[in-house]
Amino acid sequence: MAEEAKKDIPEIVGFACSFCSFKASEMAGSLRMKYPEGIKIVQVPCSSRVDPAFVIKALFEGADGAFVAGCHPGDCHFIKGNYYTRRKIAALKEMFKAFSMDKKIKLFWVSASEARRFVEKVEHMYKEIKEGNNEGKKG
Amino acid sequence: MGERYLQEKHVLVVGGGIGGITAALELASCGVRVTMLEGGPSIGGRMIQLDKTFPTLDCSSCTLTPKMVEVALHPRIELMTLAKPMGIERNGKGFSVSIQKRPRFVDMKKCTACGACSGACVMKGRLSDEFNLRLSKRAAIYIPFPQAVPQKYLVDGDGCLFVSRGKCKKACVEACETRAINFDEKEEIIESYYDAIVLAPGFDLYDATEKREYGYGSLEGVMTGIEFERICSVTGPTGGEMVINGKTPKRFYFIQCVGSRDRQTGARFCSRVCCMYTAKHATIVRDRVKDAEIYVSYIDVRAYGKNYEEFYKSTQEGGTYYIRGIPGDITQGEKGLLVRVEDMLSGELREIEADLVVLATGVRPRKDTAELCNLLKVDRDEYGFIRTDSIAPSRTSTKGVFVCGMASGPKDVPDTVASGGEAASRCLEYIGEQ
Amino acid sequence: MKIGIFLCHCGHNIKHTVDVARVKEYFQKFLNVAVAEDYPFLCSEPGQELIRSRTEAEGLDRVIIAACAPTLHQDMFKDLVKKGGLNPFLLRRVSVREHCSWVGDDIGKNTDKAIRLIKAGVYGSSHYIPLEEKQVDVTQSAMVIGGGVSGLSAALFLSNQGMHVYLVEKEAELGGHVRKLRNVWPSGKDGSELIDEMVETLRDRENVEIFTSTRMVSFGGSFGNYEATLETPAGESTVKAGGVIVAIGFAPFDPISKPELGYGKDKRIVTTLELENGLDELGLPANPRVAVLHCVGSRDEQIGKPYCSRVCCINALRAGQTVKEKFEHSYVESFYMDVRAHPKGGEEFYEDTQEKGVLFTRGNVGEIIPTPAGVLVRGEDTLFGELLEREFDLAVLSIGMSPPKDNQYIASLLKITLDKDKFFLEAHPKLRPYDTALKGIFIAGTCSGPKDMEESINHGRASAVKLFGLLNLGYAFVEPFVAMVDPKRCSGCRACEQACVAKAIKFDDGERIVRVEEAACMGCGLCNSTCPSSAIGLKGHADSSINDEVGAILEAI
Amino acid sequence: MKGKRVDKKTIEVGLNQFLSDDRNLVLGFAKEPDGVSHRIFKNELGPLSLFNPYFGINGAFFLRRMFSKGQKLLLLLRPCEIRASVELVKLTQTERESIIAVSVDCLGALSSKDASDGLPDDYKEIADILASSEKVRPACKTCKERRGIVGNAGIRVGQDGTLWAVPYDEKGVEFCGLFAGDNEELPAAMLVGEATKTEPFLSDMTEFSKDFAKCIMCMNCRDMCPVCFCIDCVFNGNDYLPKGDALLNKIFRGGTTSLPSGKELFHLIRMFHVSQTCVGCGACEEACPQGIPLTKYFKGISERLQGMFSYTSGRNVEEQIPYLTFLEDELKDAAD
Repeated sequence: MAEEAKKDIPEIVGFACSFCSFKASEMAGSLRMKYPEGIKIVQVPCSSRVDPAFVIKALFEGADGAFVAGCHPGDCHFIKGNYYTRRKIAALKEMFKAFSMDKKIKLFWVSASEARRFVEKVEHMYKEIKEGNNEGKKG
Repeated sequence: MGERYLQEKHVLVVGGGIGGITAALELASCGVRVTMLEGGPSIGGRMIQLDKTFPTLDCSSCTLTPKMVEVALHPRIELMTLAKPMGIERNGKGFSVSIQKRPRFVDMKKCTACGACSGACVMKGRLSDEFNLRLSKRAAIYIPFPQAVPQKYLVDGDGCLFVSRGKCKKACVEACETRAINFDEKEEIIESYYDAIVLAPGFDLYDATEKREYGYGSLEGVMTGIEFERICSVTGPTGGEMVINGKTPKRFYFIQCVGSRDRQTGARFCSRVCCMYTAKHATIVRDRVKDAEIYVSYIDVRAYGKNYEEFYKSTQEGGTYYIRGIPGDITQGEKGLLVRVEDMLSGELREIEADLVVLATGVRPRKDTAELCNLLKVDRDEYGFIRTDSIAPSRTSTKGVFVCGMASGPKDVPDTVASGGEAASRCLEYIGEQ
Repeated sequence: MKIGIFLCHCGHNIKHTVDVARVKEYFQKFLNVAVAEDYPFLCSEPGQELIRSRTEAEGLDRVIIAACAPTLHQDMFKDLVKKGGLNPFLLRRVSVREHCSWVGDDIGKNTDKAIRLIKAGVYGSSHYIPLEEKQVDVTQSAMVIGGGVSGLSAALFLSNQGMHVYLVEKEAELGGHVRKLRNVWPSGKDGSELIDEMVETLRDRENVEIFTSTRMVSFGGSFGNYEATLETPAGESTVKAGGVIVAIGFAPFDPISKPELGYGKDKRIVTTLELENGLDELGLPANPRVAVLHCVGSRDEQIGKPYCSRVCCINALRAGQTVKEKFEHSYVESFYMDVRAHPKGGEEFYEDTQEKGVLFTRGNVGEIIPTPAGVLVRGEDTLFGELLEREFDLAVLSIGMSPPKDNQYIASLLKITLDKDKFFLEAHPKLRPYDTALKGIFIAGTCSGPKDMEESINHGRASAVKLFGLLNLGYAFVEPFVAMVDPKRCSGCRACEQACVAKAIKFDDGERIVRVEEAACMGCGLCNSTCPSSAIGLKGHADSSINDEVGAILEAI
Repeated sequence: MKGKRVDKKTIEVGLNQFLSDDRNLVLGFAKEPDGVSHRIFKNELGPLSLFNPYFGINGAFFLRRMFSKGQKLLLLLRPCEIRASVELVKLTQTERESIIAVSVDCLGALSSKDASDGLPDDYKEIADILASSEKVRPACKTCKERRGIVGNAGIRVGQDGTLWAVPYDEKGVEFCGLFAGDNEELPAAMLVGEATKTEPFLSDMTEFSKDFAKCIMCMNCRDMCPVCFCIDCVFNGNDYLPKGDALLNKIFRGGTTSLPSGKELFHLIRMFHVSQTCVGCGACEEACPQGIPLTKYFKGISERLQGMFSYTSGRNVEEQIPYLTFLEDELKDAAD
């Protein structure tokens, strides 16, 4: 939670697995789909590589939101990795819910061909956070 | 052991679908050199056209694309697209093959797949897209689908004004910054020797226009399963929106065994995949279209594979009505299509209105399988599938020629994968004997 | 550190929406950056030469290529930096095209984003370490557990390719269920002849060791070097194998667990196999009335067998034909839910059976009651919705396939997983149908789910090819991106070991820390995120690397 | 449920019999002239304090990396201490075989900071002192499990003041075998009953910042946490809390920061790390020199997160820590 004033452009950091979600984001590019430049993606081999600490750190170093994206449950290239991701990130979300910050963390399942879904998910998150930030400003 | 003698051996794999891909990768990982011929511009076969696969509903391109890329990058696999065997002669234990390679008109080394050419093409949006079963339009210079392997554009010779008529301003050439487009490319014939051949030509689907009573091709709202598959797909003509002719259908009618288990269509056999892909379609509809009415007509539901029965059950429980009986005909009614069917369970004749009728068309040998088999003197069965032995399921009547996948009879994906591996094993044994 | 940044215009594709000059200028002044260049097409020959020559001339120790998506041209770029004298794992790709220039239209914002993405590459790669594709020696031998048709097929292929094969069978005789079949559909061949032929070939091969009446008692090691202790009639024996094919088959469903069908209580209620192998001894009248029941022990949720057993419809059809062939004027009625005659030639066989006069009634049989006059079959005709009750001289049960008896035992020894029906679980139902999560351990044939003979042979051989492909060089390449333990920091809590899907982490009892079996590691990084102190890390994707990338994205330009 | 009726005397006799074996040890509380503290008894039982309202350190803390060489260690500790020891067993930080864990009914405790020398050791007096004191530890006020029903065996108190040794497994039976008498049915109601359910923890960042404003990042909370077992914590390195040059570098790159930096990061990441294993004992708060109400947060979050997987830390040694396993069919709405 940056000490500086809330920016107009939310910064969102996404962790995307190499085999599904990162591929989908690549495809979104190839299809020239547009999404806000505030969304930036870090490639990880598997969504299970994402240590919840990364997400916490991203948020406390100034990101307005962070998401973890992996293959749909059952489709993991590493066979079962995303089931572990699901447990950990669900728990992390629950933790942030206790601090009334659950909107800042999202978990997405996006398969390699779901470029459109990828864009829809991140755009929706972006909008939600932007609206939240604006409300915060007013209040 | 192993590597030393195998390195010199060279196997030809004909067909770049999941069967051929499996066989090629297994052979290559065992040290053999492989040349893969694909008649089309990209490998991936039928499976890459599918949106999701039963019974897990996982996305087919997620699982298949890495395999396709593996083929393209494998140091021991040479991939030739737009290529097919023209002449094959036995030469000792192996074969001398002449391969016809059609021009791509695009230098694969230079193309960056940026797509500028396609945007500039005067035929843009005017040619039917085969990958989407003509449900969408493309340009004359195009990439067959976003995940295509090789990731390179090509010129469709028939559609391109310059290639077919010699007259075009060639805006694509100007648009291409890497100067990858080369209209001087000519058809090539490549002669080569192979120690063994694996056939994986795949299959065609039954031509539903033959079944006049269903009005495919004349009635609006009657389509085949594979067309529906493209409609469902996020890479399809509607981007995955369930929209047909501008509207989202609410009443769906799926008919199984169209061109299977049907003597009139010349196919007594069961196509093995239609029951399950219909259940998959019904499930997808249930997920995406609220308050959809879904009917499925069937003779027997053949949910024989692992977790298939459970998938069928959950499709039924999800609110899909299964009607035992195959419709007699489909006509245009006032409020939609009228499907007339005798429900064998209740014995009554029913007329059901539907907005969309999907025909689960059965499997047929690929048209060019006959030509291929004649070249190789390989026997086929009464339907035209390649004849094999149930004890050695990939062995054909010609020594040194093996078959996998649907070419020897209908198979689902896991069975095709296993048959690809089996073909590779027989092939390795054969070339090891020499 | 000497960092080289190469920014590709990709013609107009990047240049149009990213101010490449500004990006270049920004990084020219950046700490540790020795080279910042832009070029129209880095993948073109002069572009390639630019990267190679500058890498070499400047002695760069990191190369950042900001161009298209990382998978495109990856091998080519790796090769280039290698030629320029840099470890290829110190190359970093930044996807400016797919993740920046193509997804936004505003040049100013895109340029900022490109700078951040490249900076993330610079920071992230600063934590890279030179890596090498390592080789590990693998034992060129295989253990095949189960001597049924699937296991025999696997053993035949592997031994033909020169691998040493240990074939382990718990029964005294090889051949499994196929040996008991007198008439294998569709060929009509004798099962025992088929098996004998396979077994003889194997016995003739010097590189095959067959252990019958043998049980595996312990199992350890990892991919390439597994070790098992076998309890053979001659005493304990230890074998070393590079990989294992589990082909322990199935257990026929025991109809006694459906007492309402009366099996075991009356001789006139038999299974299909008993009918085939002993039709003459059943003492049937001249024109017998025979009922054939499909789906006994399949598609039955009440007894916990919701799955279809895949082969019993054909078996049931065959039973009907067998009776019809012997007794032309018999009355044969088959009770079915769906006739799943899906194998090649199956549908024709079904039609044939109908033509021979076997009647098919769609119905659920609830019970079979033996009476002095015959066996009474009672149930519901699901086609007409009426109750049915008919008397027969014989009831034939087409029984399904249940999981093998030793499933739990083998699963816990090998640390592989069972599915919900207690068959073995495959790594992927479609593309890896005979793989497990463990490298070098395969599951072939019916132990992963019902299959017919042809499918079992396919499975046996296909898994054998895969195993051969892994072992045939005598060494295997280890992916460089594997987990690595810092022994000084490991607390030995074994959390990573519990979570590891590939079972690549082993606990060292003496040192009380974990160790990674690199050959078995898949490189997912789950262990790294599981370890609270990150004492186990994933090479190439270190915590510091990922955290710094995030930092770069968020910090001011 | 059955157990053996015991009293202080029989317990003493039984434990002394246990300690007569040279390799056997008892870890419990000792009543010393200066107050109550943990003590490991060898050979003979000293001034054992079975009950007391004292909490300084969680006793499981001493078990970290304790691997016996044939010794047997009998724990006579509070339920929260036994639960922490169970978690440490799951994490291989202590040996399962050599430990007999006996949880003793607990009425709650005062902080070591507030405890005077003369602490009572009779449960009635303890109840009185706790009822009259406002200084009952927050962890004890919100304790979820005070009953001695975890571990291998328990020492329970009946409403009439009777003491019961209750076995929960084979090792527990062995423990109860130290005492004479027959197994009898336990009274229906015991002195310490089930805790009432509390509302799920809810807070926000403003409250958090206020509460943690005084944090000096001494990391005592981590050091005294019984389940924060890592030999080398991630916060010792520069990855999460840069120090020295790394801090300067970060400031040059990113801009200014208030010091000590990364308070939220430290506490929230640690909170996640212990979210499934935290037993809510409040040892962290006990260790905090600044009086930060750590229990509220750590206990609140861990109960919330354990609840997602129907997990209770330390309840059962066979239960797997939720982050180390999964079910395919669960958390259907976890993804957005």
